[in-house]
Amino acid sequence: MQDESSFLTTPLSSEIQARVGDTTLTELPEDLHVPDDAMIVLLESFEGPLDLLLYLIRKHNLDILEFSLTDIADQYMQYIELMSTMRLQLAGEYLVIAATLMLIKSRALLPQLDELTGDDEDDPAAVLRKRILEYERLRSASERLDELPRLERDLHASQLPVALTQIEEQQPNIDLQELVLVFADLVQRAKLHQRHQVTRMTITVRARMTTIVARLNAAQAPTPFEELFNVREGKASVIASLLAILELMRSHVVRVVQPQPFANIVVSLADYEASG
Amino acid sequence: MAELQTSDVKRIVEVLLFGAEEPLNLAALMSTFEGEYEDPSVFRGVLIDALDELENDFKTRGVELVQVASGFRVQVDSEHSEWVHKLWKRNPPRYSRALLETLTMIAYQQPITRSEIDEVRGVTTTGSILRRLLDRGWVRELGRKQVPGLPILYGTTRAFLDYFNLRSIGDLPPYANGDASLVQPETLDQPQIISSDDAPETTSQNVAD
Amino acid sequence: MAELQTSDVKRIVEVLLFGAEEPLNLAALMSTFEGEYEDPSVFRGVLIDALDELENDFKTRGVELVQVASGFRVQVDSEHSEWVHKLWKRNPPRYSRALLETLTMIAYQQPITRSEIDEVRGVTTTGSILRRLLDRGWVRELGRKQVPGLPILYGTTRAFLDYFNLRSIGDLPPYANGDASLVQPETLDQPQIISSDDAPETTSQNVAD
Repeated sequence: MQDESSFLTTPLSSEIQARVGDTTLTELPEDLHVPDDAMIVLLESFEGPLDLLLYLIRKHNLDILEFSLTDIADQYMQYIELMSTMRLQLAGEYLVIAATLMLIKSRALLPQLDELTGDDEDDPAAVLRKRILEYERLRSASERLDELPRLERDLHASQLPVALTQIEEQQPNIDLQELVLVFADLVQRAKLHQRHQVTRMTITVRARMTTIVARLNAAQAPTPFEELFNVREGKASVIASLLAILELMRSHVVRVVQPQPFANIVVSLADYEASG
Repeated sequence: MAELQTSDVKRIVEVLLFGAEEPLNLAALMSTFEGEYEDPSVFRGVLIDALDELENDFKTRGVELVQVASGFRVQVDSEHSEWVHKLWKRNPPRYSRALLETLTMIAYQQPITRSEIDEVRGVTTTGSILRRLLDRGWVRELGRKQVPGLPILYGTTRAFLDYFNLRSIGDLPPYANGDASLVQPETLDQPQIISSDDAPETTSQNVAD
Repeated sequence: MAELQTSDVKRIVEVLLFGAEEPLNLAALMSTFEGEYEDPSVFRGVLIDALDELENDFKTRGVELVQVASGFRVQVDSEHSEWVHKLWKRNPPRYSRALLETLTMIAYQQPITRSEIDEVRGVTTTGSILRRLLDRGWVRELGRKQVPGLPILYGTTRAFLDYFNLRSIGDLPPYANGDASLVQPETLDQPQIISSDDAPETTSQNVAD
């Protein structure tokens, strides 16, 4: 097993600061040293937390049944930190596994408790190990499925047209209503495809940010949160407004305050708040 | 690379004709064999001889080699077509969801190109679906779109209207009422109307029994 | 109508195999010839002989007669497939690991619910993939599991088996064994497969053998 300190050697970028437990990393662990672009591709290529764990285990040629979960836990946490540093969207499932790993680690510090329970069902380490094993099996099975010869890729079924003669009533029947339903469904799908594009063209978040700032500027007072939305403009508009407010909050242009529990939420310009 | 024997070429051309989804022209054949011959004009002759021989061979096999606008293709000859029709009549194939989607796209959006259909369906519309609709006589080529590549424009036929008892395309029912844009995709998921395999076959046949 | 000669039957079967869109089973062939024979069991033998002979004939022609879940089909043999690839140049559809993992879960563990798939995959993104598999016609809903919430149970279809050149679910490569180490899953035992009711028969024999 690799010593944790050996991870902390190669600098990658001075901007990267990740915290692992109480340690602040200003350098990337050695075994994570890959070019930025490649890193993003790598991180995005994981199918989920189990896949990531499996990757770490395989990378070190560890035996799934024998490897030290606490050692893997540290590396896993480094990846999680990296993902958030690089603002990759982090699915909740990653955090659940992270919490489990932390639990396992903390239990390892209290070995006597571990012995007391003794039951595999209750041992998060045993449960996690089992899940990784099961996922590994699924992965290799799906790789074998992928290797099977299949139509379109490896096989070419022969299907010849027939000479044009009178083709009559020998075909399957379709109900007109069916066509209508199918088309309605397609239109819906097309709309879903295009939604981002439409949103960007008509109601951009940026434009909405401008409107909201102008509005708050004019009001010169905290404005009720709801008043910044126009429900009649439809869902896209509401979402755009919400995104705009969140973006403004993030860049500290506005402040969103709920004075007391259950009170109305109010939004104000940050500098208004500061100056007056 | 070892030069191919003339008999190999003939067999490969046969396979290509059977495996191709669209008619093949000499240029397509030449480029498929690229690197396998020295002298293009000699090889062109080899190809033409192969096609000639195949045309003869096919005569005894219920298929025929025909030359259409875009090239050569093998099809079931007219004498045997009735058997294929009988097969369809007695074993009506279920239309796949993919075929229905393609047909509705053409009906409502004609004239439309294959890539425009693909764009909405989010998948590649295989040539075989379009050919099937063309074979069935419900869809026809209307012309070519005046954009780079001059893609074929498809539309529906009189036979399509007749089948659905419509006088004109304008009689097609509106496909959606009101604005459904806020509806979540989940609620719109159709039950699989016709998915190729839903109905379990009543007779499961195999050679052994 | 005059009784068909055995040689006629063979030629017609060949044409039907080439002209059919989907694999043909014996029942479909029998019904296509309905009215052309007196004794069904005798004619069935004639058909099987014809298929046998065709299988042999094809061997010299770059194609092969194979039996998949829903019947017999003719496809380009592996030796000649590369030529068709060269001709097409088109990229075949690629399937993501997420989709293949989901499909694998369903194929080997059917009937299975979405949350059971999520549990093993460790993610909750299976929903959109399932829609794609249903759309593709590879997966279908089998019913509902009798547990709280009545989740939908999924299974694979004949179209799935046909696409992957399989006759039955039992032809899938073995899934890894429960308690063995991961190092060599290939050496492990057969999976426990729960066949769905549409799963084709597990015992089916090739014409040839």
